[in-house]
Amino acid sequence: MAEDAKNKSTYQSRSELKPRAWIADGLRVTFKTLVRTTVHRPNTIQYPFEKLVKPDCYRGRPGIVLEKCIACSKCVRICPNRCIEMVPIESATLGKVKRPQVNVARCMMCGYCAEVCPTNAMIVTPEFELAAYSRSELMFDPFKLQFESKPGYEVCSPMILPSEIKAGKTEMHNKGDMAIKDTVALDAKKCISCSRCEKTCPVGAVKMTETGEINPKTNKPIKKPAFDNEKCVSCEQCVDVCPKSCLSMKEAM
Amino acid sequence: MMFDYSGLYQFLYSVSSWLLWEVGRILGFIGIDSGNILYPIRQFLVDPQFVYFVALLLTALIYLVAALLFGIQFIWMERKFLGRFMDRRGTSVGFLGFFQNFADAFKVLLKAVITPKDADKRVYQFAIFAILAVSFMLLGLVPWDINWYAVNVPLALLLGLAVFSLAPFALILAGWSSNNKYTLIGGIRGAAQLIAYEVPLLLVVVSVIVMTGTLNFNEMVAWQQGNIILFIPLFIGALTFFIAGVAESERVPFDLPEAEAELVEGWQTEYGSLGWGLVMCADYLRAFIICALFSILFLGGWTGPTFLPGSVWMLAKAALVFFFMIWVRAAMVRIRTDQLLKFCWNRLLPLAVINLAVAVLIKIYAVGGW
Amino acid sequence: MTENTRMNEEQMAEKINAAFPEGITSIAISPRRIFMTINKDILLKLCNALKDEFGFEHVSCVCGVDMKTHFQTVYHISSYSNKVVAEIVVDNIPRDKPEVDSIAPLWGGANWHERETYDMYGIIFKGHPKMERILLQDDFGFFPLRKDYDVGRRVA
Amino acid sequence: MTEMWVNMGPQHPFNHGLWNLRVKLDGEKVIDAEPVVGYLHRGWEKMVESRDYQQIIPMSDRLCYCSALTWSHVYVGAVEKLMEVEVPERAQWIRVITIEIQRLASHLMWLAAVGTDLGSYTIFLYAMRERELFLDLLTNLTGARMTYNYMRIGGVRNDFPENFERDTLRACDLLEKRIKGEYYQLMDMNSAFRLRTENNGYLSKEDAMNLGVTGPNMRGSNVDFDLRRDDPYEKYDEVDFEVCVEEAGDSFARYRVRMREMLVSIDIIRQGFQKIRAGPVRVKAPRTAPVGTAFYHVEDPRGESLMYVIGDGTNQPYRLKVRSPIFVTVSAAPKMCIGYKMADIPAIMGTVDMCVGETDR
Repeated sequence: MAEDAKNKSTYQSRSELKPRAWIADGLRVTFKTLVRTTVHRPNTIQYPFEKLVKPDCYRGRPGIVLEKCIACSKCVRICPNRCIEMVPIESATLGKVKRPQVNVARCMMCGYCAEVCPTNAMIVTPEFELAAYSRSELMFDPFKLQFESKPGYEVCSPMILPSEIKAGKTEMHNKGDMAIKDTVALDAKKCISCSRCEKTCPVGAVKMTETGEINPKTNKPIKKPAFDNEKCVSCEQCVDVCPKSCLSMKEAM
Repeated sequence: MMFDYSGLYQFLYSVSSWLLWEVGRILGFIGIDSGNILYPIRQFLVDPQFVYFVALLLTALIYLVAALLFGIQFIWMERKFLGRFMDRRGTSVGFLGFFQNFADAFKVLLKAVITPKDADKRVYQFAIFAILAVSFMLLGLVPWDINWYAVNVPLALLLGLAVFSLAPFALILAGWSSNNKYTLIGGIRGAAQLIAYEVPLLLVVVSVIVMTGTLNFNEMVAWQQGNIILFIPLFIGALTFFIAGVAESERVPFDLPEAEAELVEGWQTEYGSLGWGLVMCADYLRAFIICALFSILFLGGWTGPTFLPGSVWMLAKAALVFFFMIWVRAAMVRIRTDQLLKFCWNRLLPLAVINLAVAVLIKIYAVGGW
Repeated sequence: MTENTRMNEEQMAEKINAAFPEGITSIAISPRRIFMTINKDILLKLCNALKDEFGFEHVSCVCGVDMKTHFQTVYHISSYSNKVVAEIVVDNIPRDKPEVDSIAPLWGGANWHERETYDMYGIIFKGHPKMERILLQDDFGFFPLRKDYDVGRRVA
Repeated sequence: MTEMWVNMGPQHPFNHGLWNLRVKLDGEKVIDAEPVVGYLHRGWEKMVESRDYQQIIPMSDRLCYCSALTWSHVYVGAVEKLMEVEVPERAQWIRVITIEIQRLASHLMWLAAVGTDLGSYTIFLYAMRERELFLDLLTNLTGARMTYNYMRIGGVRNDFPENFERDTLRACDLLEKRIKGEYYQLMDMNSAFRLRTENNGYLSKEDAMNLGVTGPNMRGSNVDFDLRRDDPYEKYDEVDFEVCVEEAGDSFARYRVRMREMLVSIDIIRQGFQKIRAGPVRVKAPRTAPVGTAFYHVEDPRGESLMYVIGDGTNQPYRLKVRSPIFVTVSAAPKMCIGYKMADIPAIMGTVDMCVGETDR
């Protein structure tokens, strides 16, 4: 053994203790608590009438600010329990659009949807009293999911790049920052310029641009998608929809 | 007709005789006089023997109600103080949480009575009545004030403790008849503990009898009023009585029979609604009787400065002793069955004997012999 | 394991290499760690040596791996005195008859881990005192952690 | 008296969670014991194989619900070793401090459980009151009470909120005063408590090592080994602390080890706050892990917890093995329980600090 068992026991066993009115200690401790709790109020609160004060960043059920949402479905992709689905809704201001619907019964309140949302539309609300009479009541459609946002509810987990650390920098980048964004890479040979990625991009960051060559058969200019990394929110919808899978995410390292 | 308030029983006797006399007058008024066929019933009603019987019935009724009220009041006291000892709020319904127990009592009444499958039905019910009878009977003997008692028997203490020590049989019956492994173990442990702790309890009572020379509560209190409350000379005896009393009423340091950790609820596990309610109330009642006995034997019962009536003093002292029981419950940890019995025979019994010796010595030298 | 025979990982690695020339396919060391890949017939002898000569007193974990073509069992055995953890990978256990020697008689700590590996993968440990399922009910029928046991994923 | 098999479980007030200790009784004495586990098996290791690396972090919190941070730290440590991600300085210090706060909360939860097992609800409520202090700290830091989802591959989710340090040090001072004052008088000096816990549930030193019992239960049987000192990870090599070892090997020794460990944790938190410097808290981790294996073991409040991960180039782990300390300690339960009375079993199993969530995975 590292050090042989030198006598390490730091207390005398009961038989070695000299006899004393040990009950007096326990009684004194409890009596002090009795006096303290009758003079001041006890430590417990009467739950339905008094509520615990929760910090701003408290993670109850997820909430949404419908105006900010761009339906990029990044939250759908990241949710570990797959509780979020994009659901078509009809609203006066936004017209017919798809917005996330959260099945709060399955949600484990991990806060990933709010952490990943590029426009801070998905937020974390302090609401945790979610008792309902039926499971369908817990299927929060986008309107029911709405919650007025306060600064603490938006979740942002700042990061730094490994290369920057080696370079000795220490200041971190926030969520939408260009430096830490994964950009889309195009494999030009496989691309058949079907412009599906241009249609699915929620932020319109994909433009089909001529590349100068002419298509021999139809002698029209060949167009390949060009990605505007400023607008791109790296939601990977184009990567999924591409029939020839010639798009892939290049990680910023 | 003046009611004399000399004693509860006399008071009730005069009430019942007045009542039955009025009934007789009404019967006479509606024409049942000497010639009528119903006349013997009217005579029977006004007959002193029947009045005596009705008075006893009324006393028993009053004591039943008083017992249940004391039980509930002590449950409230325990829950409130235990809460404050543990840094939380105790009961919270009604003024100071006092009506929480009535609410619980009504809730217990509404529950369904479930008897376990192939349990011994008759013994299962009888066990509840056995425990209750044993506990309530003693309340009849314990007087509250100089003349506020149901029955004033010269050997009141002897009869009381004899009845009090019938409880172990009720526990075993309850444990056995519920047809459940845990309740059987709980019942046997409970019985062993109660029987074990009877011995030091009785020895201490003997030392009190030696000092006061009587077995009647009133004379005991009168002696203490004359000389000195027995708490001071027989301090060791008071301590032993308190510890044995805590064990008798199965409270925390000695509450292994219904230890939640291993035996769920011990012998009370299989009792349903009202059965469990009464058994729990009987538990607190036994604790109350121990406190009442303690205050009579050692704290001089209802003697106290006269700005309060005697019975209030009696109740206050009983509540004080019960406060100490709650206090011990808050600070202590449950000890195992064999340690509990070993503590009783090795520690408590010698203390009781020493106390007896002290009582005899004081009696011979200080008080001047028999 | 007296005080003076403390060894660090390099000396151990050389000794083990010397003792078992043929059975060990690969061995590597890093601070306080030894990584070994062995085939299954020298497992028991190696574990006996580890326990007696090199003072490995504690089996941290025994885990099964389904490599689709064959099984693997991975042992993490640590030594309190030398403060070294050995990771032993027993490779290419045939898929049709998965059997390995049990090290439960040497270290009691491995007893339940081996039962769990049997429970999840069906690898039988010869010489184990009580080779039964531990987490799942006895009549479960098949071994859930195998790659061919498809749970029917719900694709997002 | 004939021998009688008594099932102390699966739903039994004495055990914390769903496991069953079948006990063979000869009268009151326990002759044979056989633990039965598996009632809470959720198939964690199969679920994990269909999720990517970042999605597993909130799931690893739920392995043992009263020490979530330590479990997510083991997972994140294993994956960082697989991906060779280098965690910045401040993140490592934040991890050390939050793990020690989690250890305090877990030990206080254990203390509450010991209190109820031995019949004193006062200890239960006092310990729970203290634990609330630390849960509030972690709620301010991470946003959740018990399942934090705070660790990330490559660091932690966010930095300390403002005056987090002041609150933590204030909570630690209060707990230290309470342990040295109230709990010492209420439990250590309480002869009845010692009567119930001393010389029962004895585990000899050789048995502890051989049967794989680790952590405070092992150190209670005089084994001088602590992963934080002997195999340091994160910033534990720059923190000097005393490893608490007790010699007696019975329930009271395990209780003493944990109480002293709480004081040591407080000391580590104080040193952590002195040594922490400003800097980044999270490095961007790659999405996919290289082909290869990695394992990472750490000193969990209950023992040695280890995770072995096999990466196969995709963003989902090929295999993730979890070594739960209590899974092995429960296999040694018969060794501790045989020979003692039935009424002792709650005291013995209480001081072993069971957590069934990690046992059955």
